[in-house]
Amino acid sequence: MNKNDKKAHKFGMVIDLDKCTGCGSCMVSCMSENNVPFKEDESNKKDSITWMRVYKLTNGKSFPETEIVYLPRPCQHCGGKGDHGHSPCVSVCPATATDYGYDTGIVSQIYTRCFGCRYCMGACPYHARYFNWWDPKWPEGMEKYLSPDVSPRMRGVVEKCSFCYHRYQAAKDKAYYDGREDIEENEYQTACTTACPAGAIVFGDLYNPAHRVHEIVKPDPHPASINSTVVGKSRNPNVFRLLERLGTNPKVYYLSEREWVRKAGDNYLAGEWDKIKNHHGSESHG
Amino acid sequence: MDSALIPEGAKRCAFPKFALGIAIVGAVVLWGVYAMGLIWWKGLNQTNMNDNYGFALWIWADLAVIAVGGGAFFTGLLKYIFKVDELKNIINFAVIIGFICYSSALLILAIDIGQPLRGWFIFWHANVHSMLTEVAFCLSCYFAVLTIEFIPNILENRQANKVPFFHHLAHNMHGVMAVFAATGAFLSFFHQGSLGGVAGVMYGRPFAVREGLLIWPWTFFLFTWSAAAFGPCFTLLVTKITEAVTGKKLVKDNVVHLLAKISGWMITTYIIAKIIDTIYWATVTVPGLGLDIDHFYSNNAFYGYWILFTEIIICGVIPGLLLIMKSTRENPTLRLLAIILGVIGVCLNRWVMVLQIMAIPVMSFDTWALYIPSWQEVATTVLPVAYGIILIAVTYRYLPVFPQEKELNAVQPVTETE
Amino acid sequence: MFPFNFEWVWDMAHVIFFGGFWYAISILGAGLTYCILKAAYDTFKGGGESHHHH
Amino acid sequence: MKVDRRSFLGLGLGAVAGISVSPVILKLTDDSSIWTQNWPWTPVPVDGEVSYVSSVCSLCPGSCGISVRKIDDRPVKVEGLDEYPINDGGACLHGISILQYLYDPARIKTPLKKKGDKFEEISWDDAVSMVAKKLSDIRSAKTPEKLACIIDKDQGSVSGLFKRLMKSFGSTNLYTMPSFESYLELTAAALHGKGTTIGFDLENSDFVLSFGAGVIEGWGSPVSCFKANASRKERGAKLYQIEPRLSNTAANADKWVPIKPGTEADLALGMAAVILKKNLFDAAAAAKFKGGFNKLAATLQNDYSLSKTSEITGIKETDIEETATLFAKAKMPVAVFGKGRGDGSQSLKELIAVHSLNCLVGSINRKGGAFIQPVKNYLEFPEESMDDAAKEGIAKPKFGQYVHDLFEKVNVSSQPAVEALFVYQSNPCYALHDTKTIKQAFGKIPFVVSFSSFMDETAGEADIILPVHTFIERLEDIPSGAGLAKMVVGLSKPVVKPLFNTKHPGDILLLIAKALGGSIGKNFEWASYDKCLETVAGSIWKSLSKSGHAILAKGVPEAPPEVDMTFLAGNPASVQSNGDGDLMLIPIDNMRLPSSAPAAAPFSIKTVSDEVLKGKDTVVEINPKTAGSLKNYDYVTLTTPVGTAKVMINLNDGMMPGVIGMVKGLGHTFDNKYVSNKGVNINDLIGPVIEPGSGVDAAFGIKVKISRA
Repeated sequence: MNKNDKKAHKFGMVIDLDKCTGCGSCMVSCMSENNVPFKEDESNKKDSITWMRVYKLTNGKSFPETEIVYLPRPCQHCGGKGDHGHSPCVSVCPATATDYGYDTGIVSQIYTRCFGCRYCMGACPYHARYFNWWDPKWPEGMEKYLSPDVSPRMRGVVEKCSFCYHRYQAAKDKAYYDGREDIEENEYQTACTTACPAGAIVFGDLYNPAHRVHEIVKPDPHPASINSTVVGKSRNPNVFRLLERLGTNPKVYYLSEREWVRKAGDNYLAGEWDKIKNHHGSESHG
Repeated sequence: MDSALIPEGAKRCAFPKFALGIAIVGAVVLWGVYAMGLIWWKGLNQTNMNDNYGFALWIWADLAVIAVGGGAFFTGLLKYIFKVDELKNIINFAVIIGFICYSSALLILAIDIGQPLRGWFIFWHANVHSMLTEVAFCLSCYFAVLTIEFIPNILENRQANKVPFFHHLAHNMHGVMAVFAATGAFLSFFHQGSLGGVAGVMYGRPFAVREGLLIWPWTFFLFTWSAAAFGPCFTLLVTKITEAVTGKKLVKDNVVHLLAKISGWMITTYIIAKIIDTIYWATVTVPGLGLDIDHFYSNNAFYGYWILFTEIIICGVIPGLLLIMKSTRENPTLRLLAIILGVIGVCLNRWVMVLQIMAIPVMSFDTWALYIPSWQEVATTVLPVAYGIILIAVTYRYLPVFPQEKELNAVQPVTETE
Repeated sequence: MFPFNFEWVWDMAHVIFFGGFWYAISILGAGLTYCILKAAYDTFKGGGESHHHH
Repeated sequence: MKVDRRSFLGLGLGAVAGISVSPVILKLTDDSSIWTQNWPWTPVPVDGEVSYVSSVCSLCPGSCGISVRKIDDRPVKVEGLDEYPINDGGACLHGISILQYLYDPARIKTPLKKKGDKFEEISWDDAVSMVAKKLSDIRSAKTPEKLACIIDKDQGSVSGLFKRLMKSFGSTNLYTMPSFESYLELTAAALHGKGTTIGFDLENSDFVLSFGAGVIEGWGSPVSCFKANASRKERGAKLYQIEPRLSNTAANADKWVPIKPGTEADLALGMAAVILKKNLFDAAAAAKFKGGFNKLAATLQNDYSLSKTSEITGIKETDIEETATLFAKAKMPVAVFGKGRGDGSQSLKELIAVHSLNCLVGSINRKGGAFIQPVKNYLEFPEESMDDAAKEGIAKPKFGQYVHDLFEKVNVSSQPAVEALFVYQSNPCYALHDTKTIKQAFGKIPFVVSFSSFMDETAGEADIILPVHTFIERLEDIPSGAGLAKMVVGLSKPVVKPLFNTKHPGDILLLIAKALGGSIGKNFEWASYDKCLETVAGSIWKSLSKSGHAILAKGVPEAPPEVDMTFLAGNPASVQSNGDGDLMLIPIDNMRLPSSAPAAAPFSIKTVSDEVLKGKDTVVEINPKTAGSLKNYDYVTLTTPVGTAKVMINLNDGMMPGVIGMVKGLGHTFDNKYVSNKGVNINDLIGPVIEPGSGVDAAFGIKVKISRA
């Protein structure tokens, strides 16, 4: 589908870090929805498959000035420089095993195509991609709870968050069956969004002004003035993206009223933040 | 007992001695093969790689052997295209080294990928925008070229050459070698460059990313250039080692000096470009992404500024200068020092462009990831080295690799080892 | 790799990339074929062991 | 033809060449890759008809509604049930992991009998008759009080049936494991009279003053609390968190007030003193306080001046004064108590002191405050018929009020104080303080019967195991509690046919009663548990079966309850910790790790931070200042009067200096490699501290020595 297609969506997410409690529901809902395996020791977080991973951030101050915040990190579904669909991972995959959906903005992963070179993992600064170092194994009988909507991955391939793409397909199928042209906002919601007990995750179409995600993010359709590769910067001063300056153009936004949290979203040279922060999000073109 | 196979007029050690040497190195090969079997059977969990360190020791070894194997294409280019005729005396050996390096690289790739049986998808489902695709295509094709370049030398074996067809084939292949060499140079330019591109296009990784020309980041050109510059150093180094082991002089000094001189100029020009690239990256690219270069060099004891200094100054500027100056170039000790430093330098560069990239956190709340390879990784990385030693020993013993050998060793018989 | 693979698009990138690739393959193939045929011809003609070194 | 070396070589080469040009290689290449895409050892889930079943989760007292997605007969996903009155669509990680409990490798698949150190499988008939025989023997010996029973909670029909069996049998020795609800009822009983409980209207309160309550870490009804907390921003409500460490709740709060461990009661009393002194209390309400309010007020001004309170608690005077003032001046303030999840050991003095703040500022039965109402007994069991043995038995006194009293009694008696013990769905051998002495007591009980779904630490100590269905395999009424402002009974339904040879706990009791016969048998004359529930649920059954839940109470209760200050007016002493170490070890409740039965699911364990669990080691939190030269992930040995443990340390600036925090919920020892043999059970290190005046185990921590290991 062409990116200029009127029916094209740009699915994205905004996560309210002030509401997030770090409870882990999103992680488990994701694992359960997407048949993510588990193994005896999952305490080495560098080989533990968590499509949705909740990071703990601290402000680095000592007792009792310490603050912490939790930051859930799904795949950021980057649009790549200029939002043209050349995500850091998609552009490097040699076997076209990960692809950018111009009609959804979703970065897909084709497990049967992937041959496990892991170049995409190196290219992703968010560690959103996971490799199946082991054969997935479930205790005897437990494989009965696996969902047929998502195929379990074999050893030796890369996997990652798909924004629960199968839910989009199901919603589209239903809309088609009902004779509707398009799906409603609430028909397609990711498993982490629906599970979050704090309601901290809002998911929807960043192209659709009626969707809550658009209302909160208010994405700027024009390239940022200081860095033309950055598109879709939020015009909400409390909203930021991770490593926005790299030009990866993630579709996952974060919201926080705390300045140190927003600052932690990207890298800044000494003194730079103070110049940028007031500027942040204010590059409105109306 | 194998005297019928040994080139006419060449002196070789006794077969049992040779066999013993092969057996010792062969044991190392078996160790590597065992590790390889484990990895294929049980999967990449046999390594210490992880989701932060998706690229590790093997990819470094891969990049390093391809870089040092660059001596083959560059020497071929000089010999067949630029008609530097003296190099005919070392070209066979350069080709064999290249063959070892590239076959090792392909083997490593076959171990490294999670689904070896699907490795061919890189060709079949090629994504032409990926640097790795370009690497795979050019690498495989160039390996074919190396094989083609190697065949005539094999066919010149005393027994093989008795078969008329083989004799004619070798002769004819020599005849059109320039075409193959040109193709090889073309392919090498792209796959060496693309290996550099692999790092340079990772715009999510500020340590790796570079600006560039059209679709090619500067690392593309730097890699090609450095392979051409340091590859001959490796050819010379292996020649030197072979000479030391066999106790014979195999290549005349004028040939060595010529190749060293060319290498020296290539290194010097390369290192100037590399310094400019580093300065631009450190002062423009990285600050533009909100990072100070201290970020990349000051977290832990291992990845410090020493690595940058060693790569560029000690193993770049110094060998370059040593090799372009006649006095130091023609001093055997200093020349040897220079080529050793050069080889270390290019290997270090490849290390930095693979492992350091993976180690450095990008998100402000992420942490450094350090990694120590598992024994299986070490064994499979040592495997190509052992295999290379065996192949060199066998080819040296049975093939007329060094055209000047007979002439240089005509006077009195020398004590030989394998 | 081939136009019948479904990833194939007739765009500039594919034309340049695979143009280069198939060109290189053709040269190598043609060169090798020439050498083999010529060697077979030479053998058949019976030049044989006569000119040993070149 | 003679095959010489040359022709052999030729043949070989020819064969290789032949195979190379034939399609064999291509075909093999293609087939091998297709094989990797369909490895037979990588499961392929079977597709089928999708359906959804609504039920209620009873993993914790939260009692959330759940929706289970099924493919044909297979449940594949659990999610929160939309519009359910408690959780409205949200779900916690444990609830989402329910299916891992269903297929847990530690599930007990059939009745078991202990033989030596091992269990052997037996039939249900044999198991029930063995239990009945033992029980008959106890009755014949005229010592019915020597049958004791431990159940997980006080409310609901299954608990009702256990109580009924014990009463019919003639034993008063029925105990419930400590739970937040039990503490709420104790607190309410002390201040407002027996038979009442407390709910907190968090979603409407504009100022929540939490004394260590892990409002977003599993306290109360977790999902409901998450929701109330998340709406804080929109409502402009404040949360002040008082506790020694920067918990997730403290981090999320508007203000974190670090406090010396174990001085929460003193702080609450100090704040009460401020409120009284500044005349910020609800005078009309206070006028009706009974039990020596004036005496209490005088004591407070004397013993809990700002400077004294500050000294005891380590909190600055200005912070105490400011927080107390903000609380008292808020429109709808509420003070909440129960450290962590609220189900660990708690000091009754502390709970009463904190709740007194609610009473003082008039937040009782007011929107956004604390709701005091009678415990709703919605089940109507028919009157038991009691034979003489039963009547005699229930006239005998109970060993004690709390479950730790039972084990104390067993351990101190030379003759078996308990002949037989029933343990239903609880894990005292893991969850009570000083597990060594608990296990010792189990060893002294001749006949232990476990009603468990999982082979946990306690089931492992049993002589007979009567395995029960997991809750998604059975019908049961699930009453809410745990400090929810509304009272809801949910209906847990069999979402899936029982996987193993297990039974409904209610049906097992029916079988045992039938086997015992007599008046006991008569008291259990239902055809099945399901029928029993339908009968006893009486008035609410229709609502339960139709909508899956029944609301017993919601909104602000009308009648203001009495307030009796007797307990505090007696000026009870505060609980002190045991030991002589320099540092204080305190337990940490972590949302991702259940601290009692059942243990965490593999998914939950997977989410646990590597700052909590690293490999097989517990990681304890310690302030860098306290750690001195120790580095992150260094090993240390912790030594308390109760036990020692080797752990790793995590340098954590959010931990008060001088305090070491250790997570609860690790260190299981049963047979499930995904969950067990990971870290240390903190209950192996902490012993009970019995609070004078209340008799509860009120240990808030223990003194500990630390040394490099």
